[in-house]
Amino acid sequence: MIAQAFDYAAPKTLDEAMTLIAAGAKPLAGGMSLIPMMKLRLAAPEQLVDLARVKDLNYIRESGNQLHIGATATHYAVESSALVRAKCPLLAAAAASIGDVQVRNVGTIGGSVAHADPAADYPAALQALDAQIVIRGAKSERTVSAADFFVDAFTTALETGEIVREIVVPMEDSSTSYQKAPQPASGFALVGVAVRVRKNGDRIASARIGVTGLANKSFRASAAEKALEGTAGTAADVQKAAALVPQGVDANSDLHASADYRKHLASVYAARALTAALS
Amino acid sequence: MATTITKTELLVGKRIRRREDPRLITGTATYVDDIQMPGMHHAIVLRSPHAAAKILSINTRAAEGTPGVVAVFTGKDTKHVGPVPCGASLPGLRVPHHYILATDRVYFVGHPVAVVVATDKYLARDAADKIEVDYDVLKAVADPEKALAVGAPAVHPEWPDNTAFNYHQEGGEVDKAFADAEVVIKQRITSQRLIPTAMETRGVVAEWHAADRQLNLHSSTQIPHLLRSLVAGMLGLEENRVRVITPEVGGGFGSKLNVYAEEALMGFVAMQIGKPVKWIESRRENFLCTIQGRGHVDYYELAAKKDGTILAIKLKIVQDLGAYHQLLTPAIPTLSVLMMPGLYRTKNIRADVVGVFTNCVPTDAYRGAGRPEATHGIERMVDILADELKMDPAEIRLKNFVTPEEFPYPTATGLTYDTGNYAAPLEKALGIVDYKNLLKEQAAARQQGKVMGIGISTYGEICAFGPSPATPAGGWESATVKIEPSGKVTVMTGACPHGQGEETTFAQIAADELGVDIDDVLVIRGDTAIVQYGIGTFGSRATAVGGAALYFALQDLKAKIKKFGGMLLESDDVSYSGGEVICNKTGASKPLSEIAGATYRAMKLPPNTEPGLVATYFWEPPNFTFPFGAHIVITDIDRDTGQVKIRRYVAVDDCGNLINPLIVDGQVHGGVAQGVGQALWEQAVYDDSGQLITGELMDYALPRAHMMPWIESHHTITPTNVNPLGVKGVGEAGTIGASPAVVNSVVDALSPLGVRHIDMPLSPEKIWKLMGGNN
Amino acid sequence: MKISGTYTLPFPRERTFALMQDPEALARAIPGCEGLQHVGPDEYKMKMKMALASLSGAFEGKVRISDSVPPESFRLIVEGSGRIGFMKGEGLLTLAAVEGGTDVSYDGEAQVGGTMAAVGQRLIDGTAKMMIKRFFEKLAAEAAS
Amino acid sequence: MKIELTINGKSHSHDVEPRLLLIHYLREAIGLTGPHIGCETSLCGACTVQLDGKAIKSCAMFAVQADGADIVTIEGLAAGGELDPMQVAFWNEHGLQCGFCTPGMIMASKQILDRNPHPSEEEIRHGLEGNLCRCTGYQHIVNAVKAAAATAGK
Repeated sequence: MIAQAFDYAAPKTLDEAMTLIAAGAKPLAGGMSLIPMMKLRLAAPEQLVDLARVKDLNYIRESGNQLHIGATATHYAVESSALVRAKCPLLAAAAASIGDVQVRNVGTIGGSVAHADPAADYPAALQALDAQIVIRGAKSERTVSAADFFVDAFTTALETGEIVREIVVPMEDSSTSYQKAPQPASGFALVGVAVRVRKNGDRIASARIGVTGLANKSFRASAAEKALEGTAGTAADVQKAAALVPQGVDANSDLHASADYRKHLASVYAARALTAALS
Repeated sequence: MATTITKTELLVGKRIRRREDPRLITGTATYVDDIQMPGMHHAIVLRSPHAAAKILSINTRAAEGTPGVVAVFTGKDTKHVGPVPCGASLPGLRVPHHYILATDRVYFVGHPVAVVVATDKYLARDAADKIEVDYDVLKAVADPEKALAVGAPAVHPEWPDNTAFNYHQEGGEVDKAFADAEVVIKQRITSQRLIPTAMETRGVVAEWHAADRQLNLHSSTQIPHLLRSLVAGMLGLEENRVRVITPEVGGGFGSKLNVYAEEALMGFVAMQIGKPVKWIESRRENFLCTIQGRGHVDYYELAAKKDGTILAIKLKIVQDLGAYHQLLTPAIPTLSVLMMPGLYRTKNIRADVVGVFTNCVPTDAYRGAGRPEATHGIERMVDILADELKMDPAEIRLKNFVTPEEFPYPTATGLTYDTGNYAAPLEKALGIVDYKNLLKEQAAARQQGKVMGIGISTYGEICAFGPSPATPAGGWESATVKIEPSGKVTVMTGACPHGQGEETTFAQIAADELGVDIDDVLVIRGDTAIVQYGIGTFGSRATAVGGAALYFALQDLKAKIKKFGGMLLESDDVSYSGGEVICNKTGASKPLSEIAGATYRAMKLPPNTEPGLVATYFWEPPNFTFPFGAHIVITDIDRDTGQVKIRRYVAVDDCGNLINPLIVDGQVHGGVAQGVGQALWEQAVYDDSGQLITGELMDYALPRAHMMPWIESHHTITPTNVNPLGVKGVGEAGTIGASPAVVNSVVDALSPLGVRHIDMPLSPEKIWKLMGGNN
Repeated sequence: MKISGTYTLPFPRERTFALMQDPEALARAIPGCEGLQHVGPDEYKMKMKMALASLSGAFEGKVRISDSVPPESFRLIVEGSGRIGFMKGEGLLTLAAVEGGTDVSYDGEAQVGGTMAAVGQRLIDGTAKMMIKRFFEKLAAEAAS
Repeated sequence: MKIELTINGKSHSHDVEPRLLLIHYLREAIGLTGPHIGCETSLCGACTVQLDGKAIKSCAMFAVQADGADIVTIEGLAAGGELDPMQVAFWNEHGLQCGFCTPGMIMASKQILDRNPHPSEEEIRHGLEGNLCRCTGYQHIVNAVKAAAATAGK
């Protein structure tokens, strides 16, 4: 219940924050993952840099055909944003299924993405949305696709001294759905599937399926996407595609769900998400 | 919702809102962690990360040198403190010496090894990290059946068979019944270990007044007086020099019906440092070190006739005790044995219990304590029998019930059931769900490939613990009622309510009996310096035993009031009603306030008359009470995922008279939630090395609001004749009725697949596999 | 927890076997290992720093090799303990020559205790897999050396 | 570090260690023991308070993070002497037993109605996801939130 002592800074500008992070400080966003770990002393950073007061990090705005979400926008802000709900309901749905109300009021998109919990909700949606992660280093910025950002469990493309500054989501006219089987104790996804499909006439022109919880990292179920594209999206098409989602995946196993069951759930929830999106 | 009360109405039987709530809803109640004292220190207990290990050395030097640290104690400092007590006795029971801090060996993960005391809890926590303990890790055993196997690691080296006791009980002619049986069914049924998880963890504040040799112990407990007696013994203090004060208690469910190492340890620390000390259990410690419930592996055999008549039941219980006996650990499975006949007429019962040591935290009383395990088993077996005989589960129950004219009914396990009408709640529940049409609906649903189940449980339980000969520390309860000089009424109960609402129900009883406004009544509990000796709150006993004690104290008090009122009215022919003593001849009256005032001023008392208006009653119940009920659960199972959805939960409970139906409903709801929790989600899982892998709320799934079904709570009322209130007790009923109702429903849903039994918790994956998994 | 799998290393079987018994190569390959110190035949003391997301902790432990049947198989035991808990992994590694290298199959048990076991249940399987993967990747990288 | 914040309408200023949790600050420095500590993994919700109008778990935040914030705890609801309608609803509906989860439960329930004045039963249950109660089975709590919503609608 009591963290080890640490130094704390809450700079107002990103430059100040980046200087401290470059010097080894640990960035603190909402702290919904980090602080419980610190209380159990599983994490013991020597210095925290609180990003909450960095003004130009907390925003949700539209620019051209893209949605820009600052790293410290809370899950609640994303979930309740009229803009996100109208232009990218998938992201709002993923945000709304994270943890509980209190956690969503404090937890941030940047923190969650950077933490890369293999069972987090956002990554599935970001994969399906072909989102871009804007990474800020001490001196420069770079942009990485969601597909490349998530490397392994808790492992991302972030290098030492870098933070997630912004999430960029392309907005396009599509049908989406996020379906999740929550673990009953923690609410984390046993499996979560985000889908985005676009039809051209009566054919599926493009399909994107992002999966979380199944393996060590979120991923796009490319084989299933391909199987779906060009079809009419009938129930049979959906079933066929959904069956491909877990294929070849090295699925995780724990006391709440074996690897086999997780794979099965991935198919079931993929089918449900596709059906919901196509209906 | 609560009803509004007009003053002339009787309060017993009314849904009135609780009198304890104003402090709770405003956040102004005082729980143990809310206590602050000048000079108070803080203690952190260092615990073993291993389930079995020898302690080779403990180096506390660095911790002692940490700023703010005033002391570090280890097992060698506390060796002289008496062992953590086991209050249960069984023939041949092996009782390991349970030091309050480990000495040379640890026996379970979480075993206390050292205590750090500092001026600040943050500093104490820092210092605890600096203690170096060198362990020689040994092989552990966490599963009770594995512990019984030849060659298993010995939890206690002196008892290599890991057996703490063997207990046998038998009634009737079991062998003959089995020989005569037309049908015999057998089933292994487990009742998994559960973590009670009171929302408030345990906690203690101890203060030592050396000059007075007085130890004040503020502890979150269900049993203040027993705790006082036992801690005094452990610390070698005179019992009247220990005062236990129970502040607000944030739930117990049996987990605080105990005497824990930390309670004596904080007393020890306070005496050593001469300052108050506070210890508050973390949730992680609560999972590791507070008793757990259940932990049964049961082997049932049931003999019956083809017409469904149950002839005999055999049961072998393998009880996982954990590494030690806590207060009642070995007694819990014997309650399962008592409960074995359930509501059924069978006279032939045989039970064999083997109590097994494992390298886990001890099991002990958790909501229901032994009775849920038995009821779960019996209610499962009756369903399996029904399936075997192709009979309707409701019909087979109705056929075997003890009938109303058979009461008092002596059971094969030596109990005498007080009163009952077992068919009544079942028939009521069947009516509520419209059973006949429900069966048709189910048949139609199955035609459409849907997986729908109907589950019935008809439970009985043993409540109002209990007659003293059957209860380790006395089964009576006490009450004192004082009329203050102003006429206000103070009730002191030896029970120790902690959420059950007796500050309200007892005030209802007192207000009715004395004819006073409920606002004039104050109920006090939980301070051994104020309240007469009492037993405590557990086993659905507070109202059925403590309320009865209150009732008798009130009768004594009313006699005194009448006597004094008669003196003031100068009449021998008086009656007491509506808060007044009335002269039956003249109609003249004196209100209670005036009588009380006169009694205490004592100006006009005849010689040899004792002033004051106080009555104390210690009531010994002649028997337990035996509530019963019927729960019906309708489930729908997701074919794709195995997820169970409870569509409908109907509970018809008969707990005798209801003092406050609003509170009774609350007890039923909460009980059902814990039973549903066991059926569907909860399970303490240990790995082979004795690590609790559901070691935090991250992995131990408690029911949350969105997981619970709506509970339709109904009653039939069959008053008991054991106590004058006619109440039987309701604290555990919901828990006992729920788990078999849910499991029976799910098994029923899967019965077309040939499924006869599933062990709890009914995880979606388990059900998915039974439905064929990937095939 | 059971762990098993197969990883292909790009070396002939003899080289692979030798590499996996080489304390310096092991020290480079075991994730977080800060050095192995020889304490007995086929037994080494190990200092390890584990960092995974925000979880971090120092461990002290040992690495032991037993039942060696060169170049076919051996048993590897790795254990460590620290403030945040302890872990132990034990497994039989079997080497089979295949085209272009050696298949190393492992089959064993992993055990985790202490605080990190309490909160990390859902992560242990994944983490173990990740650490094994990193171990073999680092070994494979020895090709360059 | 020095922090300044408003708690239940009053300004407070303290010098605190960065690692001091907000819940410990409220309970020990300010003496507001209404918010409780029921776990260390921010899963029980007993410590829930309102920070700048949002329900948060005060055990999962350091006091320094709350510098400048406006906090309302359970004690702040009836500060004027009159109970908040949600408190009254919990009382009338028997929405509590041991009372330990109640302060957090009431704060979370208020958040539900702040954002959705007419929630369905499902929405209420969903809104209480972050709060554990081991006594009530939640049913009377759900009733309380419904009742408070109905009162507010009058």
